[in-house]
Amino acid sequence: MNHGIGVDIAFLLLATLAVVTGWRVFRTDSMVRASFFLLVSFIAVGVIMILLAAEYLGVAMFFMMAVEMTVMALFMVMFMMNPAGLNPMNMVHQERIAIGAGIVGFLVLGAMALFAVFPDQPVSASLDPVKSLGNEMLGDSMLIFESAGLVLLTTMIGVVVLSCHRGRYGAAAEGSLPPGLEPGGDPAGKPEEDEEEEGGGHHHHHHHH
Amino acid sequence: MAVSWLRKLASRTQVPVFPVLGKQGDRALRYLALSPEIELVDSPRHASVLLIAGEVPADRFEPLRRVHDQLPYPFTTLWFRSEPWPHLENVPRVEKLDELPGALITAHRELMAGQRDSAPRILTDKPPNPWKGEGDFGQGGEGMMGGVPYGRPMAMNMQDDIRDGLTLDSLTFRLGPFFSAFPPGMMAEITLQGDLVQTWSTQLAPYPQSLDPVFFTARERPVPIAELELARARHHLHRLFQALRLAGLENASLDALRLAQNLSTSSTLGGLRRRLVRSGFFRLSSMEGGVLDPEQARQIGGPAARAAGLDDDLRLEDAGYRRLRFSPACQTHGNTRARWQQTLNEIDQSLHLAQQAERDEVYTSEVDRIETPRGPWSEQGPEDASPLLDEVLPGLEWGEALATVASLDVAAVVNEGGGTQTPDELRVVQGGSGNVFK
Amino acid sequence: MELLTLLFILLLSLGAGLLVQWLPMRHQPMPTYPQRAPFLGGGTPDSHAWSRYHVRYYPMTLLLIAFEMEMMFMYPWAVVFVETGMKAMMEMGMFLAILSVGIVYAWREGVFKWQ
Amino acid sequence: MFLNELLLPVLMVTFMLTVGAYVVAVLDRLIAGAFGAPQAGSVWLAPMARGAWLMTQHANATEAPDWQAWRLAPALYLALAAIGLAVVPWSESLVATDLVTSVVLWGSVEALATVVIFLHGWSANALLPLIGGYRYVALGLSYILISMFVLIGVALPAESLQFTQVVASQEALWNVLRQPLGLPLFLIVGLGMTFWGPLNLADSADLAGGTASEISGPPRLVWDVARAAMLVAFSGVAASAFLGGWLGPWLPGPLWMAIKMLAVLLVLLLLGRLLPRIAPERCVTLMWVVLLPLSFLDLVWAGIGALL
Repeated sequence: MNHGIGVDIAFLLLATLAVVTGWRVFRTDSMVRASFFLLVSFIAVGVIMILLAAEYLGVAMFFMMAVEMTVMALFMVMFMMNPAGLNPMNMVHQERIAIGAGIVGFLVLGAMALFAVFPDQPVSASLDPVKSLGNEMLGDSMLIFESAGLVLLTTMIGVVVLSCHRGRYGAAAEGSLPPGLEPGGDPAGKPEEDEEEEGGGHHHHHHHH
Repeated sequence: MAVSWLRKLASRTQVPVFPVLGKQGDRALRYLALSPEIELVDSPRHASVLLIAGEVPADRFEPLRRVHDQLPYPFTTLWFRSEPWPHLENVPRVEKLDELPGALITAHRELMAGQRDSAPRILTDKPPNPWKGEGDFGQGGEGMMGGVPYGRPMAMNMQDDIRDGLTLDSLTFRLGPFFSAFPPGMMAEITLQGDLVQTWSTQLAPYPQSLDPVFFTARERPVPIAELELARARHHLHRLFQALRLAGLENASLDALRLAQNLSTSSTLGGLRRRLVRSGFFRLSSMEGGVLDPEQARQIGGPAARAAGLDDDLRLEDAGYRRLRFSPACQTHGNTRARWQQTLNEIDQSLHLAQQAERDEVYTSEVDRIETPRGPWSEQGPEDASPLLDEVLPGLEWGEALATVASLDVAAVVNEGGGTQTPDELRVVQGGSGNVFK
Repeated sequence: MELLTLLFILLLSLGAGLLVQWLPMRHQPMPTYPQRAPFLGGGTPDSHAWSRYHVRYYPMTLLLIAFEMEMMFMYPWAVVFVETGMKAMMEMGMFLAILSVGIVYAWREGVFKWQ
Repeated sequence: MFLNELLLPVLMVTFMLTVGAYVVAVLDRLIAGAFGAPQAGSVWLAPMARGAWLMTQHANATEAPDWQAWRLAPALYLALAAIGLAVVPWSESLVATDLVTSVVLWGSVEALATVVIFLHGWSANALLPLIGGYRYVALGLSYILISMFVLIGVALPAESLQFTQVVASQEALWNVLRQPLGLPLFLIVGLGMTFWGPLNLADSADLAGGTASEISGPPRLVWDVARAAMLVAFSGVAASAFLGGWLGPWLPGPLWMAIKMLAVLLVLLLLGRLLPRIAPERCVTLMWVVLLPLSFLDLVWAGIGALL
């Protein structure tokens, strides 16, 4: 392997960037910032992948992660209290387990990097990684590829079923009651509040029906 | 050196003006829209001059102070037909409409040249709530959601959503009375869930609008139908101008305004209508919202009611109109689209009626019961219908809600016609080449 | 080398964008609190705007992630398409057909509407 | 080497960025004037004067913005436009960065633009920008698939993900004729990326300027310039992907490229002036239910065309 010192410097800088932004994810109070710090971290890793001559996978990483982190930010904001971190909070939970898992993970990966024997088969410069990826997909891995399609279809249907409130047959939750707190018990939820909602909730409905 | 060069260049830009509309200030707005050196902006952050056009009632002083202080440094103010506040020193006041653009340009140039100081801030510089940073880094309030971090409470309302029942935060705020997409003077308290209107309560009704003097004359003695119908068409075109601006069709909106300005019995709507249909105004814009039921339609009256299928029109009772074989055209759906189609049809109809009436010299016969462009005027003039918005808008997406507001002519009509036009304006209107608008 | 050039362009334009903002703003005092209040046509908000915002199109975003994942397979496929010929066409046709089912289903369930 | 591979590309992109943004401003004013907007003074001077005014105006602040993100977003948007311009080839050899996967890189610029525009709306911590930002995400996540289909369509005959190869593959017939659905679909993507005209959901009039409603002064200048620059970058990509880039008789390659970019710009700006803003809800439905199947069709068409 021969490469310039520039590549080494770039690798070090990018690796630092990836680690630092990854650390910032847990040190910021804002969900949106946390998501996009993670995005920066991924982008840095993507550039490292390009440096490793995986040109397609690296650029695909930018692409995928940009979309995915946007969606993650949307959902984080939707479902977390205090999404912008206007009030201080602790972004770290179960610290002991996390620290333990982190150390173990680092040791395992570090050991792999240090002690594993990597094959020494320099690829010829004329090899086009994108092309070989395509050939792989249309050759030996075709079955995997097609089953990925099926898995993704399942994902899509699962997503729709779980998240879509208003289906073609009307509201999904219509007529349904929350399950009881004990088997066979009354539906959960406070009955007093339910009565209030009868008035309050329907009040709105009158307006737009 | 460099700075003065920059400022010299800056003084030659189109003057960005944020208009604050007082009573009858919309006339000035329309005049400025066609002035080449003025750019009307929607946000005070984008403005260099704050124009207070028309008299602002005392109950809107507080919002006016807030907007005044929201213009970034440097800025200046100009008062058109309204009394400047005494504590603002050397504030120019303009009376004549045709001098307004010039005055705005001068104000901006002087501001850029440093001949005029930026307007002083009126409100005291303190956060909305007293607050001191409490977090580890000086941020935040108390606990996860408590306190007033950075001076404001956090959004935490926990109301079930009206569409899918998710319990997320709703945002409550008061919008207006100086929001460009609202009828002048209107203010509403709105609760949003996401970009969906959850509740809407109109708190300040829009200013009563003045109609063309011919409508007031028509309540005293018979008037030529041609004149009446042209004034009607002009009124509708002015509303169309606002709506098209909101819909992002700036050029078409100016066309509507120009058509209104040069309206005569030989004008036709064909070109503008074709342009709107071809641009996809009826298909792409927010058009489905704001469906009025018959009761609501009766409440508001006028073209909005006819767009909802009611064929009430006081012109039917007038002998003059019967001679012209007038019959009202209606739409059925009663939504925003139907209202604009109705409006276009009525403009068209008015132009045809005006043409016929001019040829045959037809006069109105009824004086007690006339149909104004805003609705029927029998015993009482059309009254403020803005509370209707509270019922119509909840459940609509934000853009749809605002398109609905633009399509409904809710403002009341002022009861006397005499004082609505100053002699100066009449001069402008009658003065041939200075034929600006009525 | 291309990467380095790209990085240079990125840093330069980013730097220029920040510099144009920063240079004139160095000496500007912080605007007053009334100026900093959000513009609502003279109205006032009850709370901060940052909140658990109800994203009305959230099922669509989830669907997009699944679909986009699949689209990433298509770039390498496009490169070898002409070489492989009919086989590639059939394979991708099958793949896309499977996923179109997902889209059609989602459409029928009204995913592309504001919830 | 340093001169050729570093300085020249950087200069080229910077030049295109500034000149391009200026040309966009002038063209838009000319078009507005042609459609009857009242105009005074010199069209050529107007963008400069406006820029100068924005430089003299102070920057606004809100009560508790996300400062870093708020100031970074316009600059990042500009940087994305610059990266977009960097992958546009001006001739066989004259291209700032000729990455092997430049088509995918452009795709990620589109995806990252969504991030940046959302961030711009979010970070002001004010209601109207916030709605603008969220609206834009709905649009941004919808057009991205269309863009992917269409660009994969042009990659098929080129057998490469490189814009230079894509242009070279159009030697016999431009893609605009070979794949007739491609360019119209891609133009819609362009309007979306720059939230221009009918797809201006982010900075719309009903939000008093949307994500830009709380900014003033220099940040607004950068935001406006970045938007114009993004239009230029997009038109460069569209010209290379569909109009045969530098290919053309008589004139030198770069000149052809400039002419084609201008043509695309003109069409975009015209569309911006002629069409009303689409309702956000309808926009999402339109993208997924009408335009996505059309882009599907475009890809199938491109595939069959490439095999024949």
